[in-house]
Amino acid sequence: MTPRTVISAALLILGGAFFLAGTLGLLRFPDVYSRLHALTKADNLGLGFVAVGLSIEAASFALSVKVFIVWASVVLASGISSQLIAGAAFRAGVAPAGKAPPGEAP
Amino acid sequence: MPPWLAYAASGVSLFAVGMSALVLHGEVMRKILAANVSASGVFLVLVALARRAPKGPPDPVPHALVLTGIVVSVSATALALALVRQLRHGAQLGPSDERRR
Amino acid sequence: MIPPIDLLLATALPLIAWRVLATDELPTSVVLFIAFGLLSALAWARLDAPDVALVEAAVGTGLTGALLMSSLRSMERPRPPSPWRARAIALVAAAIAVALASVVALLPRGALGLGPAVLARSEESGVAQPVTAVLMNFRGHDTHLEMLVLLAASIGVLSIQHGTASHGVDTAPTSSVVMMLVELIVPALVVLAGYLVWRGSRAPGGAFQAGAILAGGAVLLLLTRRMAPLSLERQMVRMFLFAGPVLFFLVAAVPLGFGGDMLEYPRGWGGSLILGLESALTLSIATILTMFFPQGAPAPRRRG
Amino acid sequence: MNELHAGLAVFLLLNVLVGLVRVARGPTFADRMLVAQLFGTTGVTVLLVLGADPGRSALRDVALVFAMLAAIAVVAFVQLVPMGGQDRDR
Repeated sequence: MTPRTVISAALLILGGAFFLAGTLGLLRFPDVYSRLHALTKADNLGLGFVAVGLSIEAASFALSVKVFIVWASVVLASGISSQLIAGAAFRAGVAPAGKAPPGEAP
Repeated sequence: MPPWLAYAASGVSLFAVGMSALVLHGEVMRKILAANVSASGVFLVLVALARRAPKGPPDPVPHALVLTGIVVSVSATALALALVRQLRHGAQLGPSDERRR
Repeated sequence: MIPPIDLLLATALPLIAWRVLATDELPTSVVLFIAFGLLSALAWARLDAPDVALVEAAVGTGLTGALLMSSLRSMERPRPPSPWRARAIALVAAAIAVALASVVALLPRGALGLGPAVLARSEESGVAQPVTAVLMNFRGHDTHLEMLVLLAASIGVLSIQHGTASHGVDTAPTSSVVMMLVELIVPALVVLAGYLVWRGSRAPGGAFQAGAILAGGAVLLLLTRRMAPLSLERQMVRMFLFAGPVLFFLVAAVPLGFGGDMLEYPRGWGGSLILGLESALTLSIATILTMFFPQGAPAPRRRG
Repeated sequence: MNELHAGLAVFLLLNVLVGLVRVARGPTFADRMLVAQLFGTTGVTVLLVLGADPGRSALRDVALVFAMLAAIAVVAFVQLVPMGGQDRDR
């Protein structure tokens, strides 16, 4: 076991842990807004750690660039789409947990 | 049981699930989804059969068939959906539809 | 011994398909169907069919989802089937499944199929990637006829929609966030499609994958009203639509005049001819797939 | 396939399958789209992990296609699907 394989294995496992956190948030959080928050953040970080882990493992520049492009597109797309989903839910009058629906008197 | 056989069995079950839903449900949208599921089952069986050799590259001919098959099945789906929209446009469905507007 | 991931995928696929079809609410079915497409892409990946996985990724995540959502308003009321009928049908389906599965299980194990034959002659095809060689050379006539099927379907969709043009998509007003996404992602999709065509001669990729990706970008533009609806009245649209099939026809027919066989590529020209043909097919496939999407209200007619 | 990769891929796939519970529970269509989002990110990660296998490097291109097209379903959802209340009263 070289230090490189240890580091990359640690990063892969850490990435997996973030995905677990995201899934738990998706299942346990009370409303669509908090679920959105938990899921997108945790999963993008999880993907980031896995991507770095795989790049360190393979130690190839071309590969790292491709993996980075994949990660960047996911972060961009999921950041924007989570904003869109939240906006659509809010306009449709979905109430945040413990609050009155938007646009109605409390 | 080799992995390809598991996928082939999965494909056969997909085909059966899709076919029974196609016969069972009256809604046209659901029939379209069911036909798509059946098609996926057929594709899965074909690609699984291409992987029968224990090592070496898989058979490229079924891959080519499935690849174009996916695109053709999207076109069939699109044609069916266009017909559904036209059907609705002609029928101007009742109150359930008004509510969504 | 089956690796756990294969067991998981093979079991999950029929279960999700069953949920897709049994769920009461259609929007839920549509989301589950998108998820189903993703899992099938993983199955293609595990079965060493990256070409198929690419098409599934492009078609399943982009086009099919958008198409289904564009038709969600056409929902009918659910009509729950009677339970005894459901049971009878399930029984028949199970019997058919068992019969089919036993046929599949009886097929010779370890068969190589046509793989060795394709590999042995890949030198002559002009391309090193076996799936591209099959599509564009060995079974070129199949691919040509498939293009004609696609063309026929797109003309069908267009003529059906003709009467209901005003009932195509009525999209919500576009927010600046969506615009930003579209501006960033559409140019990237064009580059990605070009990369896949260029790579198609040596590695997984090609006209069908690239065409589906371009169509995904075009659907984004249609959804945000950045692109005028495609109509046959626009010359550009007609050119793109027919470029692939017409070029394919010429490539097929010209050798006949010189005493060759139909679709016989001149020696040494296979590679370049296939690349040119693939580029034209990419444009045609992208245009056809985009036409499948409801085009919305027709743009005011412009002349000249 | 190295064991850590195999384990990670199975673990991520299980995450996706457990996430399907949220599709069933809803309650709003936005919740369901959120799960489609989860599928996208997790699916990309699984493909990258599978693509690290020698001889399967083409799967990274599949991951790239997924990553770039994942947004289309969400944009289609926002632009096309009327959410107006029909989910709220369930």
